[in-house]
Amino acid sequence: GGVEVRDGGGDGATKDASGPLKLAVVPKAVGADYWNTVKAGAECAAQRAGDVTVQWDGVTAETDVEGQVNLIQNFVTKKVDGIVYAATDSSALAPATDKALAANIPVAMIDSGTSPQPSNVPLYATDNRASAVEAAKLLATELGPGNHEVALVEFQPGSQTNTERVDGFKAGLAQYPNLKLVGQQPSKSDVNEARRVTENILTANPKLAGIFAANEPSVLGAAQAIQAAGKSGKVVIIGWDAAPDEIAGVRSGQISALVVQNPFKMGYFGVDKMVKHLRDKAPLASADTGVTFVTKENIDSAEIKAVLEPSCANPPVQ
Amino acid sequence: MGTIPTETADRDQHPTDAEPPVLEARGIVKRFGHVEALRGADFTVRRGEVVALIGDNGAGKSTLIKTLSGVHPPDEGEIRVGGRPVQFSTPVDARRAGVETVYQDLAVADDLSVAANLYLGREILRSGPLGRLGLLDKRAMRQGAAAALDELGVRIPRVTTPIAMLSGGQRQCVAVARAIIWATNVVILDEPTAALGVVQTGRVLDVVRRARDAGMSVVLVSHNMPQVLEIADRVEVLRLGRRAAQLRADEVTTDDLVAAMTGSTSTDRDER
Amino acid sequence: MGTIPTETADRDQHPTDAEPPVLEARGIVKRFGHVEALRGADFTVRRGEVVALIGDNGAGKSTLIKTLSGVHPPDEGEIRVGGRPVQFSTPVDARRAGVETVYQDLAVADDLSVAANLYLGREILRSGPLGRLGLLDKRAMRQGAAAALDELGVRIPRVTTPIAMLSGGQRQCVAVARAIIWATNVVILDEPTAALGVVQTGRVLDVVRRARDAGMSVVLVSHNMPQVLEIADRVEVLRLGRRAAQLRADEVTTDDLVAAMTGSTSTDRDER
Amino acid sequence: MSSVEATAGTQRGELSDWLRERVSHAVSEFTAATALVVLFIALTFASPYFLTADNLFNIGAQTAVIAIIATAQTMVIITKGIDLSVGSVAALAGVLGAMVVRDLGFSVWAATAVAIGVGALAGLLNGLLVTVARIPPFIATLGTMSVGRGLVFIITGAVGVYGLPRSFQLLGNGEILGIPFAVVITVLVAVGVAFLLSQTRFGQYTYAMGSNLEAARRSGVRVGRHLTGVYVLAGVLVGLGGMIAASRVNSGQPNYGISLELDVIAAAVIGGASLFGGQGRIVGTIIGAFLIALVRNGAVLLDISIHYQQVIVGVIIWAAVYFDQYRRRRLESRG
Amino acid sequence: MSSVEATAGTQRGELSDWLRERVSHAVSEFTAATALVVLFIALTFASPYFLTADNLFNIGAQTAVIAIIATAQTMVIITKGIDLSVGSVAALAGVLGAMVVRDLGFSVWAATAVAIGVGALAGLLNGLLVTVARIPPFIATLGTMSVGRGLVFIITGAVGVYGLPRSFQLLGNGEILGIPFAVVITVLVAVGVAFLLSQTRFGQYTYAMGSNLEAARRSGVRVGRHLTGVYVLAGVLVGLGGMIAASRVNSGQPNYGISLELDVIAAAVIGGASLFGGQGRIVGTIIGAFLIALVRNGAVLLDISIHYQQVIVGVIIWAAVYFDQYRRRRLESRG
Ligand SMILES: Nc1ncnc2c1ncn2[C@@H]1O[C@H](COP(=O)(O)OP(=O)(O)OP(=O)(O)O)[C@@H](O)[C@H]1O
Ligand SMILES: Nc1ncnc2c1ncn2[C@@H]1O[C@H](COP(=O)(O)OP(=O)(O)OP(=O)(O)O)[C@@H](O)[C@H]1O
Ligand SMILES: [Mg+2]
Ligand SMILES: [Mg+2]
Repeated sequence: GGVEVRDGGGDGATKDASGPLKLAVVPKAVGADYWNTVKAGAECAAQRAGDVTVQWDGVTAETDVEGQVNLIQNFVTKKVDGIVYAATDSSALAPATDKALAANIPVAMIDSGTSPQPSNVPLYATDNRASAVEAAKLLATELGPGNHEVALVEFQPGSQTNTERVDGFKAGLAQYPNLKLVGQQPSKSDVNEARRVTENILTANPKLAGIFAANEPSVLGAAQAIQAAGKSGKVVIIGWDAAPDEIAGVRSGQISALVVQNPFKMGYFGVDKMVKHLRDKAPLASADTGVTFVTKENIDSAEIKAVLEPSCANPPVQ
Repeated sequence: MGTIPTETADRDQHPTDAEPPVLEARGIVKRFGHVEALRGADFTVRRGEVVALIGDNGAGKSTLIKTLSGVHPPDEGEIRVGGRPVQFSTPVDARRAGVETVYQDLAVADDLSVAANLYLGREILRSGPLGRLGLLDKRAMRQGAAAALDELGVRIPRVTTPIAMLSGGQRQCVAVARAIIWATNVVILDEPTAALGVVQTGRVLDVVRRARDAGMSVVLVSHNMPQVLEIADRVEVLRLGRRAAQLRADEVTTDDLVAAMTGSTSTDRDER
Repeated sequence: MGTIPTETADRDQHPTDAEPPVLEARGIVKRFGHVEALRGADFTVRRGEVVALIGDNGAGKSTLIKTLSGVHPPDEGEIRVGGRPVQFSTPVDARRAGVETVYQDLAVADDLSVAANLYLGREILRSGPLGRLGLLDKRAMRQGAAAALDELGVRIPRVTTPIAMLSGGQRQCVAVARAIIWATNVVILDEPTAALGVVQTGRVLDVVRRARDAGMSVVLVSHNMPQVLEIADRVEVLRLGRRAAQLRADEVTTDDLVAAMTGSTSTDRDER
Repeated sequence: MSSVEATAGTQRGELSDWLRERVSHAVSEFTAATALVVLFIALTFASPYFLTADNLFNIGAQTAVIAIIATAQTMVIITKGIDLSVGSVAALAGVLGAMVVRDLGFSVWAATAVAIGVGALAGLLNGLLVTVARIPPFIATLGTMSVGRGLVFIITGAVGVYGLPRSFQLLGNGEILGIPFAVVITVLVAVGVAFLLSQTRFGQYTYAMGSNLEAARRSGVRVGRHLTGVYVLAGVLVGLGGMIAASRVNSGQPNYGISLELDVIAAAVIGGASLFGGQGRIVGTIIGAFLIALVRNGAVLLDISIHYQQVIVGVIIWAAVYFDQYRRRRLESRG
Repeated sequence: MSSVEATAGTQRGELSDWLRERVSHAVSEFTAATALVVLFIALTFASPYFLTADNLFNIGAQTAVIAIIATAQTMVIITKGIDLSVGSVAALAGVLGAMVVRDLGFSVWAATAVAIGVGALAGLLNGLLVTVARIPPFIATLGTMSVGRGLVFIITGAVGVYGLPRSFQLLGNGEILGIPFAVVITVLVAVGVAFLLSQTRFGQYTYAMGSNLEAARRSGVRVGRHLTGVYVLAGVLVGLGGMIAASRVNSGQPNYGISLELDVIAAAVIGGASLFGGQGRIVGTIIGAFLIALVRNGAVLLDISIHYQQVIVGVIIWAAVYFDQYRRRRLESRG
């Protein structure tokens, strides 16, 4: 009949763009330290390339998948020269990517890709699931032999990143029969909520030995709950992300380890490779931006410092 | 006192009447929790008469009327239409039996037009399949409303005006007109002239007379004794939720009515 | 007709009166958008008299009363209290001047108790610094309310009952009592007995008489002509937003009043 | 009665009656429509990308779901109710619609029927809570909102429903004669509901109940049944909207529609619906929905950040209602 | 007038008057209080960790912010209003309170004053929108909600405010004689507002305005000023609550309080406040807030997932209001 799904396929050929470039860079959501580091990376790359402006815009909640679809579409309408973005949902954003490509706007994904991921769209990211498996290993190592109770503070059930990290952590945990998952509660990415659920988990499980908190607000809230309960250092925290207060927590021993991605590099790569693609016709290819495990021991090493305190003078992008 | 009132206890007081009453309430009891608003109330309406229902504030007049029009199903007792017992469990049942009511707390929908209010619950639908889908024939309703109001001599601005824009007196006129238009048996008016000026009151009373002349029965609740004596054929007095007296209007004075309402006469047998 | 009514146009009609009127409206104009509810209305209340204000539905009675009590500031014209021009821009101003009003659309707060309603806007505060913080002396208000209602002979259940639990008649009694209690100069009653039974009506009229005997002036709006003639000393007639006549109650009949309201007599000079 | 009073409905008055009725309705929508036009023109000048077929189609498709659900909300608001559960119910419908396709191999049409059925059930629940249990609408639907969201998570295990066939995108991303299918559906829904409200007995009763429930009851309207019907119909539209939303993102999202209720209430209110019941029209609601969408679209085109968008939307809500109230007061006093 | 009628307020009646008044108020809270007690006992048996000083203090501290903001909401609801902006305003207050400490070196007390000032300003804005611009409260505060959230993000650049001194935690994590400071503040606020509402002229006017605004106006209440005052006082409490929330997590969170309005409205309504105005008491609201908190706490202790918690909270909202309505109807008809 007359009704059909709009085909997203395009030839992918890019226009000639030797002049000034305007790139849209879209995080999953605005409002976290992590994404601001991405932004810093993107702007650093734009500044180094010269004559490139970055339009930074995003939805306010990672759960607003449809909002992000609309946003990408509006950028396509605006005919930006390239779109660099992190998909809030791999499946949901695939058509949006297709539409951009169909309009001859090249796309680069950062942090989270789409499914399917077109071959001409690169992904600059770390593997959330694999890193979460590592986090479980770290927790097991930290706790040592013997039976231990552990808990998980997730952030937004139903969002894809959350699902990946939770799955990864549980898969990692499965390799350690001496660790028992006794509690799993969401923080809804709200520090107050994270603190509240952690307090209640601690009450319900006085023998709790370790917690994995899966993003920045979750880590901060969990650390505060543990501190308020007078159990700092007694309950091992493995966290994610590297907000200043998290780093301080590692230094003070409250937090045993942090899984730290390299958001600066994601933003930097996204813009840098996109500009090279547009100006020099360089093909776009995916790259793993790597993950670092920050502990009290390695926190002052130069390599970690570069990741934790990225600056455009010395970008951690090698 | 002009006459000794017929006693309430005498239920089968008109066994010889050829025609049964068009509307009759027998031993109605209505409780609101612990308040017994009606305690075995009787009430009779005959064909083509104007009956006034009077009583003190809180005597139960409005409650009785609401049981007669299906708003409050009674807890005990029975209602008869043309001699046959009926069950009025919703206002629709009463309307089906040809009983139309103007309530003391005017029940009109402010945001709807005069015409829509007149036809509320009885909309004219388009003929054919569209009508079966609920499609309104607005034009027919506008014209019908205008004609009906004209005929009744009720003066109202355009029938498309929302009721919210009318004055209190005009709203009252619309409510009365609405009841008169649809009634086939009995029109019940609960204090219809309380807020009306002398002229408007006269007009409502005219409408009442015309309805009676057309063969309908009218029940009028009023606190205005001269008005009651002027228009009613018969007066029924309610006190403390029971019938205290039945009186012929042309045989009593205002003082008799007041005495019957307040229970300061020998009719007062039902004091609790 | 008993007397030729004083004409409205004659503004300085009582230059010889020793005392100026306690409350007087001169040439009041009040517009609601394009509707001119008052078109230069005059109105006079003298000390210790009961004045009835009558007129057809929509004549502007309630609007006039609302300008006299500060609810609607007038667009033109002036209000005088004891001969001195005043500005009533809020109800508080009128109350300060000793003018208390019972509105047609009863203004009571359903969720508050009888006592709280009687004292609304005039709460008794505790003495001392607590009082300056707004602390209520509830006990004093309960007792004051009970005493005042007793004195007026108004029968009401406990003063702590929320108004929502009272019958319409009882609410009306509370509203009237409230006005009478606080008035020092003038009590204005806008159709206070419209919903009341004969007995309750009598009680309100008693209260009106007692207020007059205590030296207060009473303005009574009513559509009940016999009642007007029974209680009023003087009648002012409003038609189409203007004073149509001033009459002495003991010199006129109901028919005169109706004629003045409808404009079917020679007093009808203001027809537009 | 002092000034204007004519004998009712003379033939001569018919046309002017008709006009008056239209004009009085239109007041509610006038402000919103004006704002819409002004914004439209401003954006046309401000951005070369705005007035393009692609962009207008996009705006249409982006607004479709909001417009459909705002239409449902408007019906409920007219009855003096409110439906806070629209977001949860839309998510539930979308997720279940996606699940039956993925797990049971339903066609997209059958899945749409399932989504609509889910919406209808939720609407029935709301309706019964309001009419039978006599819980005020705000509370009844607040409960449904919470319960509905909980159910979505329980059913999905808090994981989005993925792996859908391409055909699932039909409703959300399909086109018909070059027009987004979602837009076509929205137009059909809006016209249908507008017709229902203005031309049928169902509509008449809806306004009557919102205006004076007791009057409607005493006039013989079966208010329980009818009010429940309004909630069910609203639920049907919410279910449809949820399905389109799922289709647009090609997956069932358990987090869909969080705080959607505020957006659609804002659209209805900007368009002239009154939370006090008895007033509101679909055309106004659609205008309101597009006004909000246009702000969002324009903000991206003009490089205004999301944060400023929120400020702007808030100010527009204030302004629309302020001017509407102001005009109403003036109109009323002109009587 | 047929049945009970006594001469008003005889001395003999004083005590029973007092009782009646108390009892009639208490009906609203009875259902909620019963549910609270039942839940409390059930949890005591179900979990050995429930009835411990630590856990009870935790619940107290966790509920403090909700309880304080629900108290503010109750005042507004009594006036027949509603305040949807509480979440945004609390976030704004907390963020600004944190910023003045971090960037300007304010003491925690001065920062609290700033947060309260921010809340008061937002309340003033709401009050003026309602009284001067005559925008209905739902819409006025919906706009403030949107604008407020936008401002929080603009001011913070959407990043949490970190790097605060330890003293910043005083309000949220401090203790006084072993009792959480936040709990002490909550008790003071609740007692203070309850006293204000029941014993002062301000309270009397608040109920009067919610009951019949026009009656209050004609009785000489300066309704514009007074209604604005209620919104300002509510704003003050919201600002305080936002500061405590920030203090509890030792940072200013721009995302704080999203959909907080629904939680606090639920608390007020469960505790017997009526959205139709004129009714509601603080003790009921506090009970409502703790009921919700207890459900959440108990769910974690019993390891019930968040999803079931949402279902349970929804059902409790329905049940509380259903039984309250039911009891009210019975009481009224016994009246
Ligand atoms: N819905 C109700 N719930 C509880 N009590 C009611 C209800 N309706 C009426 N009552 C009570 O029943 C009694 C009779 O009331 P009703 O309204 O029938 O009196 P009435 O004779 O019409 O008085 P009025 O002349 O004042 O209109 C009163 O005590 C009243 O308080
Ligand atoms: N607030 C208002 N807005 C617009 N018009 C009004 C308002 N109040 C009164 N009017 C109009 O002013 C005129 C006078 O009304 P008013 O209420 O003063 O009459 P009234 O003499 O008290 O009548 P009634 O005997 O019916 O109480 C009427 O035409 C009425 O519609
Ligand atoms: Mg009655
Ligand atoms: Mg009047």
